[in-house]
Amino acid sequence: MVSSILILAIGLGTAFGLGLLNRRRAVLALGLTLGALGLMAAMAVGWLIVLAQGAAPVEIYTAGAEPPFAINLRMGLMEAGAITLITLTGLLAVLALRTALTRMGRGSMAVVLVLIMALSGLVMTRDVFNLFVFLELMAISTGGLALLSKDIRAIAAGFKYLIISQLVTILLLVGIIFTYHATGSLNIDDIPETAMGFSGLGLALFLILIAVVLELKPFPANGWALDVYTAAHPGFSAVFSAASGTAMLVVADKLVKAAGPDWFAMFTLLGLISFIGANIVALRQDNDRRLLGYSSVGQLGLLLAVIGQQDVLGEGYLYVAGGLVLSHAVAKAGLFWMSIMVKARGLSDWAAIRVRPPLVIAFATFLAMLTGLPPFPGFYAKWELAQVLATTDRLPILAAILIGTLIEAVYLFRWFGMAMKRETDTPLGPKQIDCMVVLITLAAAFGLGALWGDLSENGNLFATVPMLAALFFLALEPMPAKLKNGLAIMALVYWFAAHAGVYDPMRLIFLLVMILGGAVILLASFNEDGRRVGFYPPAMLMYAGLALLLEAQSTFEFFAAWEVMTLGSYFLILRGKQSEPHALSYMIFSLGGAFVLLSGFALAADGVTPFPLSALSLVPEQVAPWVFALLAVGFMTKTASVGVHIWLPGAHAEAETDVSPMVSGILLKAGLYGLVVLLLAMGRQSLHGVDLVNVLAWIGAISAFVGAVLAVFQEDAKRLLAYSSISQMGYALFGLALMNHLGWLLAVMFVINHYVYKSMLFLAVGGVYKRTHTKLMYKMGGLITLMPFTFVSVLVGIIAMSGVPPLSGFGGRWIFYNAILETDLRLPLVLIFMSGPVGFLYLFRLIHTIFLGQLKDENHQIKEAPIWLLVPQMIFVAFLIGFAIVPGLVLQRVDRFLGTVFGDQPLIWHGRAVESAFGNWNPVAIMVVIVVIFVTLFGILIAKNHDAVKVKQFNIVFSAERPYRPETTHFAWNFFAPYRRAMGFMEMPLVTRFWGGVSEALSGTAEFTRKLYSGNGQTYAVQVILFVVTVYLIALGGVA
Amino acid sequence: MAQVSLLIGFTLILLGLYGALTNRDILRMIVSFTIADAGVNVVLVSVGYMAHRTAPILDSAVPAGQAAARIIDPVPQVLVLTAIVIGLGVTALMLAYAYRLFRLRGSLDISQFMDLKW
Amino acid sequence: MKDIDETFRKIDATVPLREELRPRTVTTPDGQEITIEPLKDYFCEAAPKVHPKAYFQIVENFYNWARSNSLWILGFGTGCGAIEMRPLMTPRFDAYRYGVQWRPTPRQANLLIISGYLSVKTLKRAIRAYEQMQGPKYVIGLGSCTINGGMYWDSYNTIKRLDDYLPVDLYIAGCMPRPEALLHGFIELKKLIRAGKAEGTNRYAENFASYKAAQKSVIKDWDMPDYNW
Amino acid sequence: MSSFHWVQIPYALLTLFIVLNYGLIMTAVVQKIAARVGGRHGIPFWQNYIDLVKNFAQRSKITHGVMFYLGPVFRLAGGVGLLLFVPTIYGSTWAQNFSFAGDLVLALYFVFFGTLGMALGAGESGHPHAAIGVSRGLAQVTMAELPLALAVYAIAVQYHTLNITEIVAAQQGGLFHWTLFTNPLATVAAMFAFVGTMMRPPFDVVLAPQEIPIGPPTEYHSAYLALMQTNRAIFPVAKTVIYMNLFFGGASSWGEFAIKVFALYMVSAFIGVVHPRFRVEQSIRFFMKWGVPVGVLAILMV
Amino acid sequence: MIRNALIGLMLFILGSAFLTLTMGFEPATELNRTAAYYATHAQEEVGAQNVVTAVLITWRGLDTLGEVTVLFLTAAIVSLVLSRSKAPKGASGSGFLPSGELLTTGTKMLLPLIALLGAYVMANGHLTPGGGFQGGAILASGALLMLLADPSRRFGHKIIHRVESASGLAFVGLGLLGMLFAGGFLDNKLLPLGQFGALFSAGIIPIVSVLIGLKVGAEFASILESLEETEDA
Repeated sequence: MVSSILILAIGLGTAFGLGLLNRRRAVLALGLTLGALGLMAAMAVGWLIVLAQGAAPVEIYTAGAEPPFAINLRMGLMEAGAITLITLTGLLAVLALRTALTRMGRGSMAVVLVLIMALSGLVMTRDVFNLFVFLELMAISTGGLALLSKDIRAIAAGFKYLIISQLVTILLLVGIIFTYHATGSLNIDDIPETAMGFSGLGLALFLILIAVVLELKPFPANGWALDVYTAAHPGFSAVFSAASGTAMLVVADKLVKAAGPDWFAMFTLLGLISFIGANIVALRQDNDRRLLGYSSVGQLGLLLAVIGQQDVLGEGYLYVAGGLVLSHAVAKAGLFWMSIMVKARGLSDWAAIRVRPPLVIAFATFLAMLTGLPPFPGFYAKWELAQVLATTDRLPILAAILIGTLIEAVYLFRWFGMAMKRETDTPLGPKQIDCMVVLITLAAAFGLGALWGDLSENGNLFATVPMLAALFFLALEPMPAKLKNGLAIMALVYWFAAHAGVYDPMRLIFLLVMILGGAVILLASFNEDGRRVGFYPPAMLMYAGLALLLEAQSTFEFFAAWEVMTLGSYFLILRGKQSEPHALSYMIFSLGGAFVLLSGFALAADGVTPFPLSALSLVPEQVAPWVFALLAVGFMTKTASVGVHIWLPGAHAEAETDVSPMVSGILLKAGLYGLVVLLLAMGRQSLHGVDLVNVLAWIGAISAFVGAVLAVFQEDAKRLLAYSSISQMGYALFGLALMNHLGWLLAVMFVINHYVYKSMLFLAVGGVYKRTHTKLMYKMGGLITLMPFTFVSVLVGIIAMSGVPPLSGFGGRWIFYNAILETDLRLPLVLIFMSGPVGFLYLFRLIHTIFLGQLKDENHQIKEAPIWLLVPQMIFVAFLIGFAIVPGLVLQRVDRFLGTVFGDQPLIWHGRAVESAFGNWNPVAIMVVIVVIFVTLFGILIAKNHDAVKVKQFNIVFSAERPYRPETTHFAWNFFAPYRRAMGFMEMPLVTRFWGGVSEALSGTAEFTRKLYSGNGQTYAVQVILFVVTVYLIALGGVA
Repeated sequence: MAQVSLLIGFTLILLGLYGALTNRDILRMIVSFTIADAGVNVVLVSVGYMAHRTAPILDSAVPAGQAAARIIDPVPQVLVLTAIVIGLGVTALMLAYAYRLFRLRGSLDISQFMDLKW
Repeated sequence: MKDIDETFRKIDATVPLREELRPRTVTTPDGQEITIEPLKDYFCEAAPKVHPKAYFQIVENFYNWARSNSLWILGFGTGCGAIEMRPLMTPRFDAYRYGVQWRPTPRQANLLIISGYLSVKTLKRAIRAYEQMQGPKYVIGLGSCTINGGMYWDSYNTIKRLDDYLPVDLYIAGCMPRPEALLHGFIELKKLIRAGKAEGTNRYAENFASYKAAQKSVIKDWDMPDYNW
Repeated sequence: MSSFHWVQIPYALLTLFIVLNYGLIMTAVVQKIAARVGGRHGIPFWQNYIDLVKNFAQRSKITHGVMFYLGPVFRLAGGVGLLLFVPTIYGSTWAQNFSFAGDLVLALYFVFFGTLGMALGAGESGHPHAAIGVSRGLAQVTMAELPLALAVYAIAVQYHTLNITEIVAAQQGGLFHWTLFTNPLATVAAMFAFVGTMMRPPFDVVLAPQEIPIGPPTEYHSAYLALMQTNRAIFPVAKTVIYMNLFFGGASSWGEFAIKVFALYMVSAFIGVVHPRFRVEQSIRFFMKWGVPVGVLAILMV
Repeated sequence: MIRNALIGLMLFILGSAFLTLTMGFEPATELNRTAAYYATHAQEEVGAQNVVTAVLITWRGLDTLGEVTVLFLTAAIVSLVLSRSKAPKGASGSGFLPSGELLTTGTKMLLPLIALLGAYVMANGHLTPGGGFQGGAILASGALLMLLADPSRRFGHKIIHRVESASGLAFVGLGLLGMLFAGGFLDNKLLPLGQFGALFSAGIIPIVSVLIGLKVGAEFASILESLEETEDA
């Protein structure tokens, strides 16, 4: 390999050489610049490849002398990676900046080259003073490049930056000279072996380190950096964030390594403060670039914290830090470059990118990358980090990191929501090259994801069939929707067929519901024409997550699948018309839940990788309850148990017609599956004498009741169904928490039944929505004659759901009664009992206000729902009836399986009838008796009243008056007014208020805190000094 | 002796910083920073100072053989050279910016340039 | 015979159809414009039919016996006579023992008692209530006002002879008749029913056109379908 | 567990016949008693038969649609089904009906079958009053049924079975073996539910005859109404049978059956004639304040 | 006021940190190993009398290259910063009165001397105090003098930039040649060390010094020129 100093020499030489060109040959100069950067990048990549294959790090000596007497450089794996990143960022940045650069002339190009050169030098050099020189080069060129922007405010920003540079310089130089005095050398590697004792070494090192930290723009001493982000040309901001940040991180790393582990704590603390603080402030930001700036600050803080944690990260340090750095750098650079094309600065102005689907994909990818979602490097890194932190009992740090990430996700995904859902006046200003730059970055993102997955010892998401299938659908986007739908169904059916044979009955049930069930729901998607861009990739991503979830053997696989599923479903939900805020809250709660899961898994694994799910049972006693609690909370976020349920109604109600059943009927089961896995492995756990399973039972019961009561008061049909899901999941949770055979059988019944009737009802309501264009029930009414099939499916659905014999819901209730008789949990039962009849209320309201009552003027000519929406509904109806008659076909196998788990066999199957210790249930007999009675009576009535005159809707007894308008005659709004008067106190939005308070508090803090950034450069300088002094005092206290 | 010059250097730094942080006029800030820079340079040189020794030039006064015992530490001097030049560069740059800012607003009050905030 | 002196009427001309009954154009959810004709789309247009008796006379007799012993009165007081009906529910008169009950809805009632004078305004409601009852149904005119207008015979706004507008099975004279008279009336009606002579329902259907003509001649603001099912 | 034999069909029809007549007469008698309390003579005790015949004999009828037809069918099928899923006479070979098909849980949930159908039929009529009545009825029943559910749980735990026959068997052997005495709390709780769901004052605002002309069935007439009247005779008896079986020792003969059902029925009638009406929210609060706590006590004390 | 007091307080704390440093400081009595190495090896390895220059240009040559680059950058950026407010050609300086006779004549007299001094300082960097930077600065002072004498004067942009670029390239090139033919980047032994104490000795140091001097001079000149060409000049 050629000497890596050539990288510097090329950069510098080209920068100098540009001056020889004619002033007007700007294009040639640009070409040269690109060429030089390309060459530098090529060398860096070469080094990276060589070093990645295990070559030893190379020392480069200058001046023919050995260190510490002459300056030397080092090229190791970390350096090679960083330089590759820096030079490639530079290369793409020059492409992105091409117009500005040609406008400003060759001088500006030279500055860019010097900047990239300086950053590479920063990364490689092993000499403190040389470091200082490169740092100054970086600072000056940064100050200069801020000018590339057409924004005149950039000048002030550049000046502010220079002021701070001066402060940093002063601190750094004082630190350097005293370090030199103490160690007798300027070489970094000599610092640890302090030859000459000097009491001030610690302080000197402090000054150096704090100077480096200041260059990493720590919150809250970073107003200057934000101004640069806001005003600079985004092409340059990308470099500022991605390349400069990376270089400074490498610097911080090598310095702190030299300074010794005593300083790790300071780095961690400052990093975490920066991470959380910057992210909180970003919550109130509405300028896209400033937002990205805050995010950069936050990410750098995170990495600073990771650097501070290298003592425990050990060998995985490079993997973790690298994953996070690359995720940050690639994503941030990509976003900054995208912002070149977006011409207005509001967050919602990013709506302009919607005209270009590849850009939307890129946007989504970058956000997912920043938030550490799979399949990108940050995900693997965060997993590793969590494992290590949990193993070493650094849980507060883990918690801080996760909270920070969550806050970051809040504003990033809010932004994405705005971009997807709002409108803007400013059109996109796309240039081919700008697009190309972004797409190259996008490719890099996926490439890195694959690479990191490959390096992971836990398995590569890109190597899994479902994941690839989902990505394949990304490539299929230009195809017509019907074709894609067919392929999607085939894929799901294939996956089902391939795995049905090998799963145990419990997983088989979930496979049946999630995969085959998914295929059935997808039938409804045949209804859509056109290309339906943006539907199939997220849908298949979600299904991929579900498929992988069932496949998962280790905690990592499980968690990865969980995140994939969350991501896919978020994009799906966001497709709904009004779903922007709801998709966001879905995402926040899901991520929050996922992070809780992550902590739980990390706590459980105790450093073992990969940690098999089955080993959860072996978790030592003192941590087991905590693991259990964390995992349970995580799963319950998905099942929307009360307390963390507020995301569900909006998310499910505002989703598209065929998405609602997917997210409600299928996705909620993922949480149940998690609980099943958890309870199977860990069983009962108690914490401080409280049986956690009983707590689950209480939560389940409260969810069941609260969900049902709230559903009663909804006016929006889909919201009603959504609240009902909360209730139903509460039942299932309660069943699981009973921890006996029948309780679990009940849960399984609920898994199947809830999938069927909730999907069916959502499709039915969706069909009605398609025709009436409203979800408000009181605006419908009297649709029974116009939409008879839909009516039938709703009727069957609500009979099944309310548990009235003879349909399958009754089976659930029967098992429920038998299950509760074996338990000591009596009080939560009261709530469960209460919610049964309440369920009846909202179900009746659903069918009554939509299909019965008065037909409205404008609905007189609407048609039955589209055939493709009806097909799955009719399949469900047939299934419900079949399942009601022969539940044994499905249940018997699960029953036997549960027998092996619990070691008992409370149900005895006599042919089609079932007998328990308490009672008996003969579905066939029930069905026959009821049908016979029913048919007989119907026959009598028909015989008598077949000649009845069919009257119309206003032919009603109306106190000797007649109705005027259907609207005033349809009793539908506030249908259960009496119930509301009695039970209205349940509507008090305590939970909403709580979470609202949390978000208010955060946003208030953000609003208050961002006032720190007064815009005055001098104030910023004061803040920097204040920061230094505060850290000094704290460090002093720490030492003392 | 060394302590005295160190103290002078530090005092200059603090004075410079105080000036830079309290004066709102941009030019005064730049001047203050120059003072602080000078202080830093004084500190640098002071650290290299050794009593009863001579400049690190190996002429007839200091034969190469006795150099190690006769000359003061050359490294801080090297560093200060570099630092001076860099300080000069930054000062020039700040001045140029100051000029542009003045052209922008017709004022050199730093609190006039607060368009970017929050 | 003109029941109401036209000269007393304030409005000569035919009153235009009420706004809510006029055809209106609405936009469907899909954006189409459709026309709604309330009288056609919201009300059944069928005319009443004459219902035959049971095929076997004995069955019809049995039915009539049951009908006569299960007189369900529509609780609808049109005039001052309504006050005389209340005592029928009290221990003193206790009409329940004769199988007479009050029902709140015309659908379930089969006996309409016009309790006294009937203003034109109330007539409309009475007609609607009567038409919404299911046959066989019976009408009793209570008090002289229903027979010849009674003390309101020259009123500009009350009808004089109920029989012109509704098929009355039985009048109970008096001003007002006492509850005992009412009880007697019920017994007489029972006799009629048992004899198969209380066929007012079919009479109304047979002479539907003339009944309607009479009704419309006094009710100028006719704002309902011809037959209120 | 017994299974099905064809002979059970005529047996069941016989039971049905007995219960229907008993129900028709008993409701009339109860009404008559209520009239006597008010100093009236009251209806003849065969009045219900006449009304039934008259309604069947109506000549003209209207319909609002399919569910309008199905509503009464659901209603009556619910009543008949409930009766047939519960063993009527303890120890009798032929009055066991089809109780092998399910147990107490089936009976409890089948109660809603008729309610649902009725509500749907009433809804189809498009009448706002029907909907209001349904709304009130459903709202009230959510709380009124709760004490029963709790009481049932309590006695299921007590007797360790959900099989009605076994529960009755456990109560044999004298007055003091009845659940009434072995588990008074559960019985009291259940009686709250019983009174609350019998559609009598103070819990009959659902029907509010003049305000929302008798609520849900306001549009029903002729044979539709006749079916519902039939149900009116069968359903309360069937329901009372359940209470009788669960809490009052069941009946081992038709005589005992007649007396116990009548006595139980009279409880609600008696409360009805001396209490004014509750509004729906009042009755919900009433049950929350009195019925549910007793029920909770019952399940905690078992 | 509070703000100033706060700043004072903070600087006080910072000062106390500095005080800690000062108090803990003990001047070295022996050269530390790095300095000792330089002192003992300056002669045979570099062949320069001036140890500071020896360190500056060889052992810490990369710093020096960076340093030159700093100036280069500053020059480039100053010209970028000021290019937007550049006065039209010939317009700047017109607002000033013509310089006095004394200044003009003095300039004419002094310029050759200044240039000579600059060249001397540059070329003798390895022997006496001085070197490329100092020499370059002296050269630039000549340029300043010229500008003072005749504010409307323009230098040849092209020449300045060419000199700047060429010397910079040559510097980098020398460094690379060192990698090819000697021990590493900017290795001094690319050329023979020559006689210790002679003008043409000490390897590439004199050449680098001259290059630095030219470059620094050109850069300073360029900065001065940019400043001078603004509208307000």
